Amino acid sequence: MRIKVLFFGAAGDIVGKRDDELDVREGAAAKDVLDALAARFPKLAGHKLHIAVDQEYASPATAVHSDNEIAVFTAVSGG
Amino acid sequence: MRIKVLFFGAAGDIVGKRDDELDVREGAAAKDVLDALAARFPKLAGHKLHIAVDQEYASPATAVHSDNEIAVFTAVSGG
Amino acid sequence: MDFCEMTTERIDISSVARRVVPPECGATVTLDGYARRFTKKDGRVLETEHLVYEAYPEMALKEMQKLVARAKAEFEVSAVGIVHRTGRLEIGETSVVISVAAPHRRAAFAACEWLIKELKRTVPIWKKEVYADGEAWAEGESNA
Amino acid sequence: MDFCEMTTERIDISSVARRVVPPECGATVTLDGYARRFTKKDGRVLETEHLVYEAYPEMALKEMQKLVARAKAEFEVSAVGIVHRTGRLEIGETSVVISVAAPHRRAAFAACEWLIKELKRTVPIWKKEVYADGEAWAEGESNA
Repeated sequence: MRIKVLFFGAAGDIVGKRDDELDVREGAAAKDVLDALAARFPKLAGHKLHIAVDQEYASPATAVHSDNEIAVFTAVSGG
Repeated sequence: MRIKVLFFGAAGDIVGKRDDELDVREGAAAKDVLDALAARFPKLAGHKLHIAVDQEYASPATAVHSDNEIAVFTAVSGG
Repeated sequence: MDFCEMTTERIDISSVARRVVPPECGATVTLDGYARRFTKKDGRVLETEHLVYEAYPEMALKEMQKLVARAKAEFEVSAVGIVHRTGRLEIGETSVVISVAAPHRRAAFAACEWLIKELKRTVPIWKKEVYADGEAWAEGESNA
Repeated sequence: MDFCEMTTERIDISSVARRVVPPECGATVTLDGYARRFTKKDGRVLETEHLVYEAYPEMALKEMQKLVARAKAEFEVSAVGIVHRTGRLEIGETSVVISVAAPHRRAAFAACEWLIKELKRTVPIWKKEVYADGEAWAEGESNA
């Protein structure tokens, strides 16, 4: 299935865009999305990445679906 | 010697004025001033009083002189 | 950079907080104290109509300045501002603002909390609560 | 009474602090965070020229609202307001204001300190420091 991924903060600068489309298998989990991104954007590998599914922090096992809003970002630094 | 005493807060309401003159012996201490006030204004007796000499908190033994600025007041409650 | 002031005018919180912004700092903690309408006393709830703050002004400023000096000696803070209002205050109006700027916010929180505790204990200012049917001087939190 | 907001405009501290004044309260504690000019990094002192804050806005608001709910459950506080600015900020301009009103000031201090710590840890907002000769995303204080 094809999913859309949003990038924020350093992650956006590293991949050079603020969103991208990605193909992952049906029933993929958050961890699979991160692995697919690391393969596609090797420079992401050195960073600790967070993934949110539908605007909630997701664990590696969280299932993702094509209609989810998926976001990937480095450690937050607001305040 | 004659000293002038300023009153603040509840102490001022109890004595009914914001300052007064008082006769105490030469070389009197802060404690003597409080004793003289308690004798003159019996209603002060039920209150814990503080005394300041020249705008500094004084201990009972602090010497007072006729040219000191002496102030008597109940527990502070600002803020 | 530090300042202690007494005023009979309304206190604007921003104007206190924004006066303590040194370039090495990243955070300012501000305590804003104001009159509450309802006070518990002897098991009753009293409704305050307004307040009157009286000060021994020269000594109050000296005591505030001592607190600022002690705060800067005991906490890692860069700048402290204290403004206390006196005279008549309506319910909800700010009576005191204490702002503390520090390189690290932990020290700013600790110093600001210490300053308001000490101010209530040592600075010669007195609060009178005026009710519909009377008035009373507030009792201090603890004795100097 | 509680509120969480994002803005690209200047934040006025008073307008945040004075929105959280319930009648049972007597104190509001406000944290005012702002850009510092000098930052230590890898043994060097970098001079920041300006900052750019980026947010994941919908999720940031949700995370702020969760923090407010947790603060009200865990501390004896009556009202919480959080406003975070995004976009370009000059040095010294306020990036975040957190105000907490409580019947007793101790809880207001504790909740405000907890809120800024958690906000920096969990709310999806990122700070980019822009120097004369480059730029860098700030590293978070800790991981969510």
